[in-house]
Amino acid sequence: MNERKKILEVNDLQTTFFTDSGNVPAVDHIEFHLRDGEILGIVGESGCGKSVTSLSVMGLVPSPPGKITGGEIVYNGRNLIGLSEKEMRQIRGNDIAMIFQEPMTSLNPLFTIGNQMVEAILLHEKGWSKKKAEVRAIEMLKLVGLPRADALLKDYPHQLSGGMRQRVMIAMALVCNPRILIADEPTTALDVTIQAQILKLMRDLNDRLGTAILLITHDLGVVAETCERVIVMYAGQIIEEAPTKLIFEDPQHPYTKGLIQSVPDMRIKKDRLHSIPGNVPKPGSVKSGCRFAARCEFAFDRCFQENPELYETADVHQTRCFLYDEGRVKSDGHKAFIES
Amino acid sequence: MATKPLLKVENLKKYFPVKKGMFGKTVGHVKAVDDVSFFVNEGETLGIVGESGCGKSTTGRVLMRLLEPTDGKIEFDGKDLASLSQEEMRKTRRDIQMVFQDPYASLNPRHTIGKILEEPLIVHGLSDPKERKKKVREFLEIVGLNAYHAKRYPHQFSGGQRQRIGIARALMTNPKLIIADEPVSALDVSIQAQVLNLMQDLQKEFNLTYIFIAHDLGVVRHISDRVAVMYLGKMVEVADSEQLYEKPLHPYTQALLSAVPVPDPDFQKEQIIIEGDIPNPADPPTGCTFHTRCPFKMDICTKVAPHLSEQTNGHSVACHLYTTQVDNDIKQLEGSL
Amino acid sequence: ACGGNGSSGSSKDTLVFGRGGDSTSLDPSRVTEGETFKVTVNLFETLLNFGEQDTTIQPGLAKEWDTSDDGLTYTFKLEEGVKFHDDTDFNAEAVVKNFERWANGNADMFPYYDTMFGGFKGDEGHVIDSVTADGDYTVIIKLKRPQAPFLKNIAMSMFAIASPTAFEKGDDQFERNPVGTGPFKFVDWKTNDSITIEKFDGYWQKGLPKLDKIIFRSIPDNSARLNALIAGEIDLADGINPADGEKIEGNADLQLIERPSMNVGYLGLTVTRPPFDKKEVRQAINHAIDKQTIIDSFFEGRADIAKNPMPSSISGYNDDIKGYDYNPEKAKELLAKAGYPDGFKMELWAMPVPRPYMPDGAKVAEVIQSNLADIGVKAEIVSYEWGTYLDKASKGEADAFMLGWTGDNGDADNFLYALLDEDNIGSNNYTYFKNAKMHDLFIEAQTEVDEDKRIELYKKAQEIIHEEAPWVPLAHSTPLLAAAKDLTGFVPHPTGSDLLSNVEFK
Amino acid sequence: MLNYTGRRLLQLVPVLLGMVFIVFMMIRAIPGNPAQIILGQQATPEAIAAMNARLGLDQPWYIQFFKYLGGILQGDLGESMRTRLPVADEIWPHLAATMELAFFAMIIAIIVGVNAGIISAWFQNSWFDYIAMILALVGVSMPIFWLGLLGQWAFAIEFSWLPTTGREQVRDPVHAITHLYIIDTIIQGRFDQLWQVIRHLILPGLALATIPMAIIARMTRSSMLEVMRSDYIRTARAKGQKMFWVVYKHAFKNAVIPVLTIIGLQTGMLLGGAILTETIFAWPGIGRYIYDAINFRDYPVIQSGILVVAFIFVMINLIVDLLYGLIDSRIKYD
Amino acid sequence: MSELTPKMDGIVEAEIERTTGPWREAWRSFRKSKVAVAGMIIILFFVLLAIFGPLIAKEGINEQMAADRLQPPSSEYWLGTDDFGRDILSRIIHGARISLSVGFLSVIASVVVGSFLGIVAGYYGRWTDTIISRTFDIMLAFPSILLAIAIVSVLGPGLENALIAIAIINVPNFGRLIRSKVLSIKEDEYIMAAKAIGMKDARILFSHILPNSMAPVIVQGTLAVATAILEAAALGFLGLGAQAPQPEWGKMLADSKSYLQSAPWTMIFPGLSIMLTVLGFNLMGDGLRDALDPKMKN
Ligand SMILES: Nc1ncnc2c1ncn2[C@@H]1O[C@H](COP(=O)(O)OP(=O)(O)OP(=O)(O)O)[C@@H](O)[C@H]1O
Ligand SMILES: Nc1ncnc2c1ncn2[C@@H]1O[C@H](COP(=O)(O)OP(=O)(O)OP(=O)(O)O)[C@@H](O)[C@H]1O
Ligand SMILES: [Mg+2]
Ligand SMILES: [Mg+2]
Repeated sequence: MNERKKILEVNDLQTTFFTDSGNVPAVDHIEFHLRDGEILGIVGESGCGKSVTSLSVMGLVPSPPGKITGGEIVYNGRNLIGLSEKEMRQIRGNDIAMIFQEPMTSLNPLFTIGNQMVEAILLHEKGWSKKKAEVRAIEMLKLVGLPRADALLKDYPHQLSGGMRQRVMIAMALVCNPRILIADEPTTALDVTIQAQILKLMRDLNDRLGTAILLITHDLGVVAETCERVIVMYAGQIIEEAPTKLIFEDPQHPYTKGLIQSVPDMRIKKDRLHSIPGNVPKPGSVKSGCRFAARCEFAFDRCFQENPELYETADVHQTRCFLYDEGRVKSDGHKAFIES
Repeated sequence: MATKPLLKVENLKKYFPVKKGMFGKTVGHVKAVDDVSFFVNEGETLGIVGESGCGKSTTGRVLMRLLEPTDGKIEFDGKDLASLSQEEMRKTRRDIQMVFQDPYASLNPRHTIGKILEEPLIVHGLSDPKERKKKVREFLEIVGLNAYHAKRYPHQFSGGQRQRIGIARALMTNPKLIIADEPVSALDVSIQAQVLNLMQDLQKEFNLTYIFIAHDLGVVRHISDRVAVMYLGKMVEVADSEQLYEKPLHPYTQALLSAVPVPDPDFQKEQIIIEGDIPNPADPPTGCTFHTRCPFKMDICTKVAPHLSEQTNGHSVACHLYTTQVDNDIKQLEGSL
Repeated sequence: ACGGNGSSGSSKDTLVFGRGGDSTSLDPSRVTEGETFKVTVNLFETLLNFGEQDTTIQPGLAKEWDTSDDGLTYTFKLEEGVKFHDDTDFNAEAVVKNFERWANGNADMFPYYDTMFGGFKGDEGHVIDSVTADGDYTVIIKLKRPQAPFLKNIAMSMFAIASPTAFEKGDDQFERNPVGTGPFKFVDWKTNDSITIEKFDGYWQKGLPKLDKIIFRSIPDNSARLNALIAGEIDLADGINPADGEKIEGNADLQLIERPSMNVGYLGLTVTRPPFDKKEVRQAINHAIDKQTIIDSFFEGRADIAKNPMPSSISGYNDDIKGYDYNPEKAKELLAKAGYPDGFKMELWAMPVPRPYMPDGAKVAEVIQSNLADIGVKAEIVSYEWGTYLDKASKGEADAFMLGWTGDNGDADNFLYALLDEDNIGSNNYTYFKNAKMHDLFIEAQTEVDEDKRIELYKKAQEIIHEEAPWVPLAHSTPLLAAAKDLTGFVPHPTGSDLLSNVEFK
Repeated sequence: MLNYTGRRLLQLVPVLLGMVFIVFMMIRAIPGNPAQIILGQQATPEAIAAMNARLGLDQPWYIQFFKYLGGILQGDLGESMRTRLPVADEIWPHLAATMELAFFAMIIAIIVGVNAGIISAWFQNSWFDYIAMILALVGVSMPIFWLGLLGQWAFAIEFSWLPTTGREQVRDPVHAITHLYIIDTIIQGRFDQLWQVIRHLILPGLALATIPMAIIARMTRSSMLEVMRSDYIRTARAKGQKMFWVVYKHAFKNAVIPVLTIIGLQTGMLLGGAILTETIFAWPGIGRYIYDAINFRDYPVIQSGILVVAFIFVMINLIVDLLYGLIDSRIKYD
Repeated sequence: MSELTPKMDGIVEAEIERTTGPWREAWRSFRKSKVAVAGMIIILFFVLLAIFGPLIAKEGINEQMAADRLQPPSSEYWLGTDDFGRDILSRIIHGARISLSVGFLSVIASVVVGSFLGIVAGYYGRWTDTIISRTFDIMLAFPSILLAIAIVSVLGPGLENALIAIAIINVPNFGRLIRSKVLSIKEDEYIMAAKAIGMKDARILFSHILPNSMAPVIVQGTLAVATAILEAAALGFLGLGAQAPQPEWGKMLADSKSYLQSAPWTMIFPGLSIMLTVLGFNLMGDGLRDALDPKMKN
């Protein structure tokens, strides 16, 4: 698996929102990579910077007030930061495509499905006729499992159900065979039965087309069922990264651990749920120390003073926690943690 | 666990007229709740699950007569709520309270927390201001906030905190029954767990009865003693939660359960992916409303709507697969043709 | 200014006359309002004309006329060879038909006929007994009783002779398609915008008119009208603010033209409303008002101080009367005598619209207000929109109101009787002033044919009016017009209806 | 849609009826007798009485009302008391004059306003945005009669660039066919006159356009800003679409509905509310026509004039509503 | 229940600076907008002028000095004199009081009446709604200036009547605004919550619906003050508003129209005063909208 080429590398990315009430480092020194054909998940609670990360990759951070303030995003050996808008447009849709959380609002309500799909095709297939583009659109709609694909081209988004719209979004994203598909919470707004359909579709497409998928979600269940590798974000930072299996079997960061235990399991009835006290902090609201320290039961002094780095605890496993600092000073917190 | 039903609902219906034209002619109905019957025992939690638009919230609201029921009987604590006058109903509401889904929309942004919590007391005639203030402080602490929060405004709290305030408000009048409409759906997982735990603690402490509406099957299983599954305004299955999750009978319930992603990469489940979307409730399919998506569809399903009938002890299901009366119904149908 | 008027060289045969409002009709007999006559005086002619700049009687369509000694029979000899614009002949029969048309109408149709000749056929007060043709070119008019200003009345532009073939088609048609014998004929009317008339080639007076075309344009706003003149879009502008007079005089491209004054602007005191029921109060007000300042500031000096209710140009004017002088002290004394040593409160009604006799009523009112304040009278300025103003004032609801009058035919009767006699309470006598002696004088004068005797009667009446002081006569203003420098031959007429046949561009 | 239009027209009936009634009662509450005013200071009481009789003003109000209503229902707008012409005949040239002016003004306002709004939203917080929006604010804060007079002074008098008043070169009048002079001159092939007509339109047109332009610019901007935040704009950009097309195709079409509403309302408002501009520029329009009629208590003209203006106003809004449906297929007319 | 409370406070406190109500919150974001503050300063300037100006204004407004007619601005008459020889600065200062009172009073009147009708229509619905809404439709179909003229014609010209006319023509705007706001708030979950605790209709109306529908009314109200001042000036210009010698700005403009070329200061300064005041209200209205209407916040 590791032999697969890294097609996207994000190094030390920082994206900041310059708002009236101060600067919000929504993405705070993030570092990760995506390999060809893999499904990488990003999980985290609301506001932790998942969407901003993905928008940064696409060069679509709303500006003002947002701005990429540091780092690099290397796609295919090319740093996307600093590319002109024109060069960036070539990449969007063609090399990296994206779908969004709200299928209800992600399609332009005033244009037909056909119009929007053809637009996407013609943008990158210069010289194609409209007819040809339409044929391709129908082909793609069939690929994502939509019945009556040709009739659908004349429909407006509101005539479709949520699940169908999300399929159209996927079809539209894949129309130019992108190498990477970024899916920002693609199923959150959907009912479970529909979510199951869409996730299955994405796995199938990943299999068949080899498109790498960056799947953003807050649902650990979705991660467990879909992703090969997971990044856990908290308050603008990556706090843990590992293959899916490892994250669930051996979560290292106290937050990841707490998160997994917080989820009520449908299979077994627990008397009481584990819960992480306190609130999810907004990025930038914790000025010093580990972002999670205030909620962490194992926190010790150092946690409140310094921000830990990502420590590599295993070949494929990284954690941002002093408990895994190689040169760590033994502490009560650590002991308690290890014992727990 | 007591077994006396606190709430008994029979043949409850709520149709929303679909209006058209200048004179608002009614051209049809959305059968948001269609002939639903169930009961809730004192001290237990009844979970209601179902996908979006299946009528969960409407059920909750009709029970409190925030929406007038189209038909049916709601027996609460020996009284038929459906037949009370507006004023009597208003007074009865102190015994039934609600917690809402959206922690951002359910608190008046222009009132302080203190005022929000005090209001139920004022409304129900607890008029000593001092005592009211005291009670507000007390309940703030009970739901895990601080007394000094009373002076603050909703926007100064996070979603989880607001939901606690919403719960505190529901508790102020010492209700017997709390209808919680998706109280944790809008919350982050780590916060959701806090609120669920809080609700369980409160149930024990105040001997509350809950109707817990949610679409997250995990959450429902966790909190409920019994679970009812709704589909398109109808109740398709009701059972003890153990029973329902271990041995779902209705094909829809089965599909639903299998569709829920489990946060365990090793867990191998049998996936039943049902095709298609939820039909339009204004124009539901004939017969069994689920037949358009059902993998086990039979001829009869398109023609006759199944009734909820008890299969095993306390486990009822509305599906022709389990109906002993199928034959009768078919006969009936043939007779009518 | 170049203003784009170089479009064609022929423009100099066309006069554009800018004015404040549009005509309501082009049948002069049917209306009372001046904007109509401005046009119709050029389309139609009357049996007799007024003098160029006065109201003396001159030949018109009738070249000669003759009055019987008893003043009851008038014989008119008509011009021959005159044609209407529709190429029909003008003759005695046409005149008779015109008179018949009017006499058979009613007050609604021919309001001026009603006022001037005392009603219609069959009415008690109807003065005209018969109008007959004697041959083709002689018309004989017989009266039931003498009417002193009869000839002047006949000369008023509302009694213009129209083509019978035209008005027999129906009044509605005729009002929009007037046919007369005048120097110009009607071409086009764009409501509220412009009326175009052009040279009538068959006009009977040789060499006239000099212009090819006249366009009457309505530009309601005074400043805008002046702007249009400066920009060269119009050649002649009516209703110039006195304030702009100096500026126009200073503009080398323009000329300022003064219209001879035949009007009066006054402050009426409603004698039925205390404290104006007291003569001393009315006299006090007369003394209190500084007419000179008013004239200097808001007529820019282009007006005469008024002491009588009519201008001096009108025969019968009593110049022996010494006007009330500006004397606040005396005014206070009079007030004290009347029992108001500390003054009183009153409403002062200010005219909401400019009129030639009162270019800016509101501003004059402000001066009067401050004059009155000096003698302890607190005046509150009130204004209604014009229609309401007239209506309410005529009902006697005003304490003191500003108003004025422009003479129709230059006869004293048209001022004194019309404005101050008890017969006209409820119409033009807004002060509700009543004086039996004066009434007798007026009635006598109306039928008195001897001009000298008439003059005496009116002089006496003015004495009474002066003493009783129902008005504060303020000013006889000189209305202003302005024109392009190269315009000549324009002779403004005191009645406000200007014949333009002699106008040309140099 | 036809059905819907029919129903909307039907719904207009009570509104227009209510309007007729209110106007009818209101103008009769205005003190002042029409006969007196029309006949002027010189009128005798007999003349006034005769005129009252002719105009039917001596009858009880409800008889007058039902007579008028009966006339309206038969398409008869009555006859002007003052000029004795059928209001229907008289009103059209005035309406045409105002329509020409209002449409001209609206076209300027739309072209400038919409684009300024779009560009301001596109480059939010840029200099262009700031300046355009400040200008727009100054625009809505301007007493237009003041602006009109200043404009007349500057452009017509000082620089002599434009004519001061009126609709046409008076010395070379347009032969009116439709009374919309732009059309008339084109029909007659008089392009020299067309040019003059347009020159005459510019000053009053600009004066009249100022406020709608400013309002449209502001509305477009805020509507665009809202749309620009939406998901489908992100989708369009994620496809790699050019910003220009994202803005002008995807965003504008979605932002246009509130702008259209404003355009409809403003057009309607200009049609009846341009009295001051019409006065200053001696524009023989409908606002001035009705205003004069109020001064003359010309009841039929006031009634029918307001009715016609209101009718056009609601029709414009109806058309705007129907346009919504063309733009947005989600809006269904049933 | 130990886990419910611990450690939370530190975070909570960090997030919440001070105890702030929604109004104060709005004020804070209002203060951040430069244009809005500029607008407020302009208004404040004129308000202070209206209150204290007459005390310091050099001369009375009605002192006529025939000798000093139409003087250009000078050290003696900063803004020159008008055709009565009155000091224009003094008149503008006094005029501020008139224009502002007309603006405020007419808007307050229309807000009160409009809110009442809007609430009744929105909350009770059915036939009351039909009647009220239809009446609003009818009023809105009138060209507003014509309606104002007609109303003033009925009542007679004058400042008070102009004020009433302006108030009347604005009623349907506020009525509709409130009605739609009430309709949408009625569906809000906290109204449902209020019903669920057994609250009576009247209380819901006054303690929940009314205060929450006020924000757009305040915004609209501020903007309407601007429009009202312009409308009053227009009526003054037509001679239907303030009466002589009241120094209403619109009337001053109309009175000095003929001096545009010979004495431009007589017309430029009143015009500028109108424009600035109206601009002030518009700026502030915009700022308020951003502050009070979170939907418009970026
Ligand atoms: N347009 C913006 N202006 C200011 N701050 C912003 C903006 N967009 C995002 N942020 C900030 O960036 C942080 C991260 O936002 P982001 O949308 O990436 O969260 P997320 O992880 O996608 O959350 P969710 O699960 O709710 O979608 C948020 O806390 C927010 O405060
Ligand atoms: N006031 C109403 N008028 C008309 N139809 C309504 C109304 N309220 C709800 N409905 C319809 O009734 C059906 C059931 O709605 P309800 O809100 O009860 O669903 P729900 O199960 O709570 O869904 P969700 O999970 O989305 O909250 C839906 O189809 C909805 O469109
Ligand atoms: Mg997100
Ligand atoms: Mg719900």
